[in-house]
Amino acid sequence: MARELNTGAAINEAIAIAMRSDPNVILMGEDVAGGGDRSKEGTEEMGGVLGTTRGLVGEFGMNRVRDTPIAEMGLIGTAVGAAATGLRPVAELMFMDFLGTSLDPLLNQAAKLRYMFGGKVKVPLTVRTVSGAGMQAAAQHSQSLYWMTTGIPGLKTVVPSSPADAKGLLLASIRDDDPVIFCEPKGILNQVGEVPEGDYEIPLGEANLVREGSDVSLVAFGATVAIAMKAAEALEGAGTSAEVLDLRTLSPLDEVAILTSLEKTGRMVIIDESTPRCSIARDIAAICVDKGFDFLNAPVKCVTAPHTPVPFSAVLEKAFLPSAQDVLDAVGEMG
Amino acid sequence: MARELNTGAAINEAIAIAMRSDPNVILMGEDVAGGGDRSKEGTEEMGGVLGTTRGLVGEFGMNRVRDTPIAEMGLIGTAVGAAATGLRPVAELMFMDFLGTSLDPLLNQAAKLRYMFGGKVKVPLTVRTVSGAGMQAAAQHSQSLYWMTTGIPGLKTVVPSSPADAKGLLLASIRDDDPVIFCEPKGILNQVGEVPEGDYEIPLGEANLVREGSDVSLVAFGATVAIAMKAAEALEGAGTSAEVLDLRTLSPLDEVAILTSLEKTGRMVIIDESTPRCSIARDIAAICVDKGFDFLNAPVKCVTAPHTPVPFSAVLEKAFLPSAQDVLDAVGEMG
Amino acid sequence: MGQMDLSRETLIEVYRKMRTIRGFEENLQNLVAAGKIGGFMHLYAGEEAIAVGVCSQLSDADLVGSTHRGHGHCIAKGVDVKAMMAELFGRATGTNKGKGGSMHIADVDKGMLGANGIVGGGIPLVTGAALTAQVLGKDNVAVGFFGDGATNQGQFHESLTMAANWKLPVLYVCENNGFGEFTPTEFVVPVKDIVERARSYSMRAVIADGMDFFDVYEKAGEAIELARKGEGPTLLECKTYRFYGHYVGDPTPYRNKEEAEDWIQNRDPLDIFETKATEAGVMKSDDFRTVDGEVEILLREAVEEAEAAPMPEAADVLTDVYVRY
Amino acid sequence: MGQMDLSRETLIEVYRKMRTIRGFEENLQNLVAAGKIGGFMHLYAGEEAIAVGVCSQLSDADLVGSTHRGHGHCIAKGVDVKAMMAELFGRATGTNKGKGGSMHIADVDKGMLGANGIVGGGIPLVTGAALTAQVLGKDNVAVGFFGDGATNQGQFHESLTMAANWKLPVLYVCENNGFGEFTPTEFVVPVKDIVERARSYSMRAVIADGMDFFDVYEKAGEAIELARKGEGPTLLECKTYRFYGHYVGDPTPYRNKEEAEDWIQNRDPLDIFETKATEAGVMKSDDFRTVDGEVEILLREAVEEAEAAPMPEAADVLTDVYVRY
Ligand SMILES: Cc1ncc(C[n+]2csc(CCOP(=O)(O)OP(=O)(O)O)c2C)c(N)n1
Ligand SMILES: Cc1ncc(C[n+]2csc(CCOP(=O)(O)OP(=O)(O)O)c2C)c(N)n1
Ligand SMILES: [Mg+2]
Ligand SMILES: [Mg+2]
Repeated sequence: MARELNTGAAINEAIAIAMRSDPNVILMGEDVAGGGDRSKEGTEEMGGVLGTTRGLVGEFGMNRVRDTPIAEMGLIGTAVGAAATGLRPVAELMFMDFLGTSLDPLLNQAAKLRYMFGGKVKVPLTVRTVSGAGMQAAAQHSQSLYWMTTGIPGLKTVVPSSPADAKGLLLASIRDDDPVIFCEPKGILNQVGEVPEGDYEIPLGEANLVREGSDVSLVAFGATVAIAMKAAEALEGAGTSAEVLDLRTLSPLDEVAILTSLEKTGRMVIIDESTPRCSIARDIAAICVDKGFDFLNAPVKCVTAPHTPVPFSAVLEKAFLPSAQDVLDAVGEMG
Repeated sequence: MARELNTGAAINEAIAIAMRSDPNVILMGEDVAGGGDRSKEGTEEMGGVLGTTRGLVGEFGMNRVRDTPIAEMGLIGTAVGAAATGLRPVAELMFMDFLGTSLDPLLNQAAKLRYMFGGKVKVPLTVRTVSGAGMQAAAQHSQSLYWMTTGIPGLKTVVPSSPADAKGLLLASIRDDDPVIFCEPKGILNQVGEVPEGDYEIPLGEANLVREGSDVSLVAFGATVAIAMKAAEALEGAGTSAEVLDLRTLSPLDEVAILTSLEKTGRMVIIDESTPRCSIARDIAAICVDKGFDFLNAPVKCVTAPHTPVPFSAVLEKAFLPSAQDVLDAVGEMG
Repeated sequence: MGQMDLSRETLIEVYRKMRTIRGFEENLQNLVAAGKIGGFMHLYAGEEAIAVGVCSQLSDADLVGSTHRGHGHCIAKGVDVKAMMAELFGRATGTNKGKGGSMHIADVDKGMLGANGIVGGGIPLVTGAALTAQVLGKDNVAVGFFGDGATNQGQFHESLTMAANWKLPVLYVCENNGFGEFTPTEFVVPVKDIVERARSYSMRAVIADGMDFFDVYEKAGEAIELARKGEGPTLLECKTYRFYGHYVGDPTPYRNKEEAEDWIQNRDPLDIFETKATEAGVMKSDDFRTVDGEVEILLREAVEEAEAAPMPEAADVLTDVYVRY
Repeated sequence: MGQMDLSRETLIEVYRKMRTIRGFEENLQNLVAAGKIGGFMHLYAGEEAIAVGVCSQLSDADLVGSTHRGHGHCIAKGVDVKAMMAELFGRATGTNKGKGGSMHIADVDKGMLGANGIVGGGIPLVTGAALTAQVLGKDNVAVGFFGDGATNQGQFHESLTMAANWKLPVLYVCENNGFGEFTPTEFVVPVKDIVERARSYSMRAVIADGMDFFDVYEKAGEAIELARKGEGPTLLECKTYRFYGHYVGDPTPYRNKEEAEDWIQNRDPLDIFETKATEAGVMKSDDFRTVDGEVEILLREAVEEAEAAPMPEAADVLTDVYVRY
């Protein structure tokens, strides 16, 4: 019987495999080893605030699994420096909202060193970070800021949608020679699914056609893939054949897959749990109205959260997040 | 004869007027007073690294014009706290690239306090910052990151295109009760133009139709307005009537003006000196292909910089920045 | 200040605040475990003497900035307990209309600038509040609470630098509870006492016993007075311990069981307060038990009323972003 | 270390480096004024003894991070002067193929991790370089140069905290030149000596006379040795002065004329070096004048060759962003 894991466990496994296969891979972040009694290395540790990295300090020791101070600028900046000088660090930014306290080393160093130095350095850094809403974690712990890292030339941004994808994409990210922001959406962290054993990579920059269809393309990524699938089923019931494309990587973006799907269906909805302005959803819609203009049979619709911070109350958070119903409404509006 | 000022002087005048008319307005930033001998208040000061705030400490004194340490997180965060408790600070972030070292108080505090507190506080903060390329200031001093602030719900973002607009928009920004990021594009800082005397505001959220036309809409803002005007003239020579819309404010965005122009011409080029992914240009193109679908007679074209950091060499920087020729090419490609 | 200069009435109110905080947190521990309240929840139990020791010397005009562990500061600053509970239940009647929750609970009318989900994020905010007071020539002060872990944040360093340069009327209160999440302070903070860090700003610094209301009261009082007189900021380090884990549900495998037991059994700030106030002959056992009963009723009502209160309307998600749209 | 333990050959090379830096900057002052070179340009003249005093004890495997005022560190670390000049002229033959310019000039093969346009931005980078050495068990060290103003940055505070916790093999060199842009250090840095700030990290700290090569050499040498031996980081404060303004074109109205004159006339690091090396009888006047002549020729050639070198192709704007596209 196929083995099932949740996304957190799949990520843990990917890190372990990467660390076993390359001594230059290290893990660093706040509580990634997990506090506790340092004399008993590897015991009793928590392994990150959500437990994702539990057990890794036991196998790899405190030289390669490092708890940092609560100092994101220093933590990420140090990881950038380490990446530029021979290590392949996996740095955990506990929540993506903490880009606020860690942006500079990503925006002004990691993303630019290679270019500024005329190609003479590489920064093989992976920043793992939890994104998204859905846990009532409110405005400062629920943002989907992958649009922000996607907008920065020199960074790559990956958002998996399932445990198996998380594992393969993370392995590819760690081994990529460019800085990668690897998002772990709250909406999929506890999702359980079949995860292949062993070492495998899913290439960055290639979208995954998770469902074929002919009438409308639903473009999704991360936690919105499940929403798209749910909407596609409902649409099928109503006689509309929906195709679902999982982007997997936001930068580099698989424009070919997007345009191929658009050519096939002529209609597109992009589902993105972030806020709308300068979002991935709008970025893709703009590509469609430029390069895919001749394919368009209807308005391109963006289903996103509203232009507001993320509210706390369950009622409000539900209203904030995009839903399958929102997708159906968007398809309906297309005429 | 009408009085002419450059943009820097117009901004200086706006700050002085705002400070005279409201004792709660203060100015703070690195070297905004300008170093020098504190015993001779108001003398010999430099007034900001580009001289924009020269002389203000002389009129308003060191209680209201404050040099801060080189500590953007503290400087902007303190300004947010001051704004939430009764002042109306004008904080200078020397270059917009320094969002890297100042994002948190903007992203997680200024933008969200009002919402998180259920509407019970306001943050009337203005952050003035120099954006854009064109001075060979290279990758860390040339970014046009207004897409980043536009993407954050709760912040407003303003980008003037002329000295007169800079003055009126800055006065409106300072008096606005929400946090405003006020960009001062390098490309217009030394531009000279007629500037009305006295106190006037240009409302936020309203675009300015700077040239009427019927065949194609050129949407621009900040330093790209001049590019659009140049392209419009060239197009006129070739028998194409171009309309030029200056957005003035990126958030809130004047969608009505954009869609009205698109309805009129059926064709649109958006000119944006930032990089393409998740840019203002693409944001607007997405709005067009959703709400303006029925008006579209051609692909919507985005003329932006490439997806790269900003290079140093003059040759490369020129290749990086959008030009009037790029606009003509885009119009040509539309067919 | 002699510790028993405080009147019986004052001490009763002090105890009421501490007891309310403790009871509030105990209720939450259960409500979260029962799945009635969602979100991330960090409890203040064990640290009551600090919030109350400091805030009992502040007026509504004095501004306080807090942390992710903010309920205690809110209650100590006089925020309505029922509205707080309603907030945690995500109700429209909450302090923040249900939009904030535990990590953003706030009431600016009471001078409470909010809990803060960003470690260190409240520090520049109170520095700014102090700047407002200084620019406008008012005599109110600002107080920033934060943990030992937060002192590693750049925002701490930059804010204290500014406050020192400008001699701002602000009190920085570090609640050193020995841990940042699961990591012991000594693994990540490279000084023995946090007060050492004040040297980087030539700032006045004092250590207080964070489990002893009277010690905190006295030392905070001096600092607040100096700040009001324009003598600049102080860093006050209060040694303390959190009685629960980092968040509700934290199994705390990382902490030494005996050490935890010792703090909880022998250094409970409520017990210490009761002993001292009783020994000084100012309060009697009955006084305490009366307050205990009153607080219990208040909190029971708070929970019942919160549960019965209306949820926000879904449409409210769109309001309160901007003042002017 | 006795200062004259260094051989004549070594001292000649030291002087050559210092003279090259000075000449390089004097050339730039003119070239920028003449409009031949664009961009923001910050000159290192006056601070030569620091870069050379430190870097002359480093190998190519030791990594250096620099600032916006980075030419001196590059030259001291052995970066090719002609390629540097070509870079400033924006040529394809430059160290960075014309993509970086003055604020990003770099040569990782020489262990130079780049000038840095972000004040404080280089500090975490070198901390990371030291982490690499420690994780891999290598004995190389990292050195971060930064100004007095940069010590107010959160990145300084956070990086030093990490280095202290982990005892990283790194030397932090603060070039205290009395100003951050136009603002005197004492207006914005709330400590008398920057070394005070090391207490916040329980870090070893030493003050050196930044105008005296021998003092810097000795104190940096000790710190580097300790770092190599695994004894952790040092903060070395070098008192210095910049002979030109903050940037080329800065009229420096903010600085005290007499004070500036005094530094420039009486405390020139090249003069001090010449006096000491001559008095010790190790070098002769001729040695100096010979080097002066050689450096002048080198720099003249550097400028000529840079002016003659090809510009990058416009298409190059698109390359070198990613390793894999
Ligand atoms: C900028 C930031 N980094 C990390 C976190 C995650 N986090 C929340 S509380 C906490 C520990 C804070 O420790 P301390 O400052 O000592 O406060 P305590 O919880 O002990 O009261 C951390 C790391 C956060 N909320 N914000
Ligand atoms: C993060 C950041 N803030 C501000 C600036 C603008 N700036 C460039 S150099 C400088 C002064 C730096 O002072 P100091 O660290 O003392 O170095 P010095 O110039 O004196 O060598 C400033 C404020 C910058 N480049 N980066
Ligand atoms: Mg703590
Ligand atoms: Mg300096």
